[in-house]
Amino acid sequence: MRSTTIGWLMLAPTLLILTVFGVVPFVYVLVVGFTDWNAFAADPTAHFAGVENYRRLVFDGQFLNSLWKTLWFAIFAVVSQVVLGYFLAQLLMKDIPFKGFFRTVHTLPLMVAPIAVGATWRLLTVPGLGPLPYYLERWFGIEYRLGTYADQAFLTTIIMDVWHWTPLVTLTMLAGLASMPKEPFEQAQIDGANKLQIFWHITLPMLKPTILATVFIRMMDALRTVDEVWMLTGGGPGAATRYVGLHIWRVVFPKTDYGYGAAMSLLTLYLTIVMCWLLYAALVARRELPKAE
Amino acid sequence: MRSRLGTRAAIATASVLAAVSTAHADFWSDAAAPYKGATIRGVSESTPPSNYVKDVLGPAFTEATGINVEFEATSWDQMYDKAIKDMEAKTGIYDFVYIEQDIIYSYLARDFLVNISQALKDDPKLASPDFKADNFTTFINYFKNADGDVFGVPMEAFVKVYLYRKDLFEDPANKEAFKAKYGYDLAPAKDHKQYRDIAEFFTQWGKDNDQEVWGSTVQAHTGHPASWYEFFESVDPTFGVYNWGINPDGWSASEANGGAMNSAKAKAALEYWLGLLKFAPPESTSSTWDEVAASFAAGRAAQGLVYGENAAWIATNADKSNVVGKVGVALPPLEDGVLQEVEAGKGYIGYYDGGAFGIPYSSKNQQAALLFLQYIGQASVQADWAVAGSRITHQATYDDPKVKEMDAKTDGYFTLMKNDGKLFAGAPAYPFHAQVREATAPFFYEAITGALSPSDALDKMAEAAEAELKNLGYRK
Amino acid sequence: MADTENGNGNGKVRGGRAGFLPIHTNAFDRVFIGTVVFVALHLFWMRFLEAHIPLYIATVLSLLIGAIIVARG
Amino acid sequence: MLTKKQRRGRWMSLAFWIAASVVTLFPIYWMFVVSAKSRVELFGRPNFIIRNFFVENYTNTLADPSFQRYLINSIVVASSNALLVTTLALLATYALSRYKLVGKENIFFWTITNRMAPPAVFLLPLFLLFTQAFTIGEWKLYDTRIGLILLYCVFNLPFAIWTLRSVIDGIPKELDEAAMIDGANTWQVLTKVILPLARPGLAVTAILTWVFAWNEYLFAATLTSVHARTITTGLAEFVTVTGTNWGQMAATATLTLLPALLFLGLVQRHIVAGLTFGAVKE
Repeated sequence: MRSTTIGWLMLAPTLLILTVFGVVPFVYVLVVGFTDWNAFAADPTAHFAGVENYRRLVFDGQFLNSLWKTLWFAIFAVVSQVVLGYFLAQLLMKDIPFKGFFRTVHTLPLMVAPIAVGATWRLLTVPGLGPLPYYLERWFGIEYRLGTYADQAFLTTIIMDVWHWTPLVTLTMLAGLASMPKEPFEQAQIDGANKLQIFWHITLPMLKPTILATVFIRMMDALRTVDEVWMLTGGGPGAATRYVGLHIWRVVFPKTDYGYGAAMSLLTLYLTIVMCWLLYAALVARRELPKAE
Repeated sequence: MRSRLGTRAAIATASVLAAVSTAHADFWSDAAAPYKGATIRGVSESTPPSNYVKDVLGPAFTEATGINVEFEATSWDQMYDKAIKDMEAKTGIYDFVYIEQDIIYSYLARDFLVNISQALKDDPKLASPDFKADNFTTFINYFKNADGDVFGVPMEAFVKVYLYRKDLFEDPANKEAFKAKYGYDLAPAKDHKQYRDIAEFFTQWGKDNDQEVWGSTVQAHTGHPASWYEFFESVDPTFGVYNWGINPDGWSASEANGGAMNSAKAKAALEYWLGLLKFAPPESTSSTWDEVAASFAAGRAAQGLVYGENAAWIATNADKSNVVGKVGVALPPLEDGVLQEVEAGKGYIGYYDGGAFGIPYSSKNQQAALLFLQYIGQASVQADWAVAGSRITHQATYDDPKVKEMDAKTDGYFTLMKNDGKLFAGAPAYPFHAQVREATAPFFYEAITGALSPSDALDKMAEAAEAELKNLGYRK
Repeated sequence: MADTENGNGNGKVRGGRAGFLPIHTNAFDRVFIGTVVFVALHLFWMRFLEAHIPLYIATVLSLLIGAIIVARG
Repeated sequence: MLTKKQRRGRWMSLAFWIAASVVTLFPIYWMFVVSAKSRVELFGRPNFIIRNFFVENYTNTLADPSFQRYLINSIVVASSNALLVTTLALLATYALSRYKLVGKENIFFWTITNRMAPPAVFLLPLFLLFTQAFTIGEWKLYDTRIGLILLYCVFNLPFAIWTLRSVIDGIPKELDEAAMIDGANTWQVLTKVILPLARPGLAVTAILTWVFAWNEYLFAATLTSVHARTITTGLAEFVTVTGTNWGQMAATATLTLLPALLFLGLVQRHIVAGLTFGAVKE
């Protein structure tokens, strides 16, 4: 029989690395989160401050606002990516000329480093240099100023994220679609179901695990986005794109507010884990269901 | 950016320097003998002066002493993060760090830096005969403590000046049209009303002539501290509000508590500055110091406040600038009475910017680093460095023929710095520099986007500044 | 797998059990849920109730809830 | 034989894909255009045509010795990390899939939570660990490639385990049980049975892991100084300095993209094959 010792041994290196580089810093942050440590306070040493940081946090409008912004950003971005990715994957299932070429082109953005993505989009959107503001104004009369209009900046970060990450979604969707058995579809067609019915009753349920897994992994990454947005808008205008990762960075580094920043990131981590856990519970439930029946 | 002036000139200059150092071979090689083979590591912002150190002075020093120099030139944010973390945690990674003038008080408050004067006194063998604090411009005073001991060797210094487009200002048609419209002669603005008029005039001129020209640059990025700095360091003082309007007596910011951050003068200043956005190129709300310089170099603005490190390349480098030979340099426009106040020693009219290299206490190669800092502080290396990076830290550098030649090409930027440098000042001596900036900046950005009125924004900023100061334990 | 007694058949199965929580849980899950509730209750308490009722009541309350979840969830 | 309707459908899809490719390529093309122009040429109205290629942006970057070092570091770090992560994740997922381990669902979820943390705040503890805790005499983990390789495991391992899980679960247990009955030991089962079957899944995991490691910026910027700097940190150095040098920055970004492109070209086939395989048993 399989010995569990070998199983644990195989897991050991993974657990070790994650403990040393994941748990140890986490514990450190946990401790710092209960102190008032700021490197440039009148008294720069750390003192135990109880839950004072958290007490401040739940009333901190800027932080709560940035949490909301991040959440909306992640939801809009991930939903668009999933819809678009599904649509593109369906198209890639069809027999079209140069399919491999198009697929390669479509995968390109995935290869660009987030920081370069931010830089590239900045080159596109800076008035006086980029073509977007120039032609939007010229052809549509839209005054496109990322530094001035909050909505435009917010929307642009979403479009940028969609541009960057839709390829990953397309690839997973493609995998999901390709692995589906053909029989249910053939049967449904014989039964005279229309396209919408087939999508709703057959494709969607069968694709659900793929969709949930994709949403899970994309959501996790979207919530911790920093590099792209930092390069594109720096969080502006005002606080319009100051997503929580960026906000925490500003509090911890330029402001050297270590204690408060630690509390802030723990709270963010808490919310992310709870959200992902709910998603995960749904996913696992889904996986076990067929066996239960 | 990495100075490409650098690398090509580097070889030539390095040999010159090698010749220079052989003259002093006795001192450098003798003093460095015990540290031969050691490696010192430093961090700085990647600017032309820094890159000159990296590409030219570092290798020359290695040749003279046998001490290796590893120089990390990185972005401004990264440079701060890493230097502060290193010194805070006493890790001893860096043997010398870049100290921007505005952070020195924070570092001194935390005892991060080695007292260079004291160290040289304690170990006279290390003291180069060429290195004298008196050789430097008054800028070195920012890096001294109350007793006059030096904690940093200045490596760059600039003043933020008023640049204008000579060609546009001197065009007879423009002069005539301007006079007809505003009733006085077109000339570099002396006060804010004139500045605004000129901005309005050239914005209209750009529209009428279908040219991409606007009246004034505004460094108004809505997510980067650059905009906050432009207002508090360059605009607020010209209205007579100094040191951000914070009153060190009780650390108050609001007028009600004795500060001036939200005083009537400050509100007028913010209103004026935001009013310029109408006459600014569209990229202004995404502009930091870099983009402001780029806009001016592109010829997209008739006038503007531009950091001095950019003045020279804008005026002289045709690879990078469209306005070579068309740039005029002047003092920033002022409200009535400010100049008198400043001359009486009460304030300043703009930002004297720059930085120095200092040695963290945590450094494990302090002696080698001391030698290096003295090496770059020698009089003989200053002129070439000044030409490569348009920075001047030595009094004598102004008289060097190479610098004089550059001065003529830049419409007297160096002369202005020499004569009127005293009217400018660095950041106030606050140890909580970044903290107050970060606490108040969100409201400031909202003022630029128009979400808050100038008056409300300043009220909120004063409140936020006081809350932060209280939180930090300065304000009781 | 015979976990149909929990009507919706919704949950992790291996080594789990059905308590009052809508999903099957093992001890680890219940401690996790207990911690999540503990933190959430404190945060909401600080935001809305602390002005009137001291925070340690929240601590007592969430420990109680946590104990119930771990024991019966 | 295609019907008229099908043929029209094909043309429609073709037209759509051409349009979609233009949209996808446009930002990258613009980056390339910027990289091919001198600073003065960039001023004024946006122009998509490259008249005379301003090679200096590229030669300046390429001739820079630190750039070459960054490039080598990036290649070493990304490749080693991909190899390490894929190997460890294969072992871990195999263990999670085949052994009765107490609380393995919880372990699985816990590994994933490691990817959720906002990176900014972990920089400080990691900096301290790298400079003060993980040292042997004078040697520090700080500014070493091995430090980055190990650290990137924290967010790449969860991803790899997540992707590989369905791959391993998808391989029928009967296969390795049969091999065991034939007398194979665990190592042989892994290398002779699992590895060949999981190859496409492993390939896709390795590729994406490589890309994540190649592209990482924040940790690389903080935890390295001179010796182990990676290419993305080199990119950032072009951003905040006097008169942003867009041309050279774009040239560096383009150069950064090239190795990734090469990689993509080589393994393109496996990407879809791998993910397809992974989803078979869902």
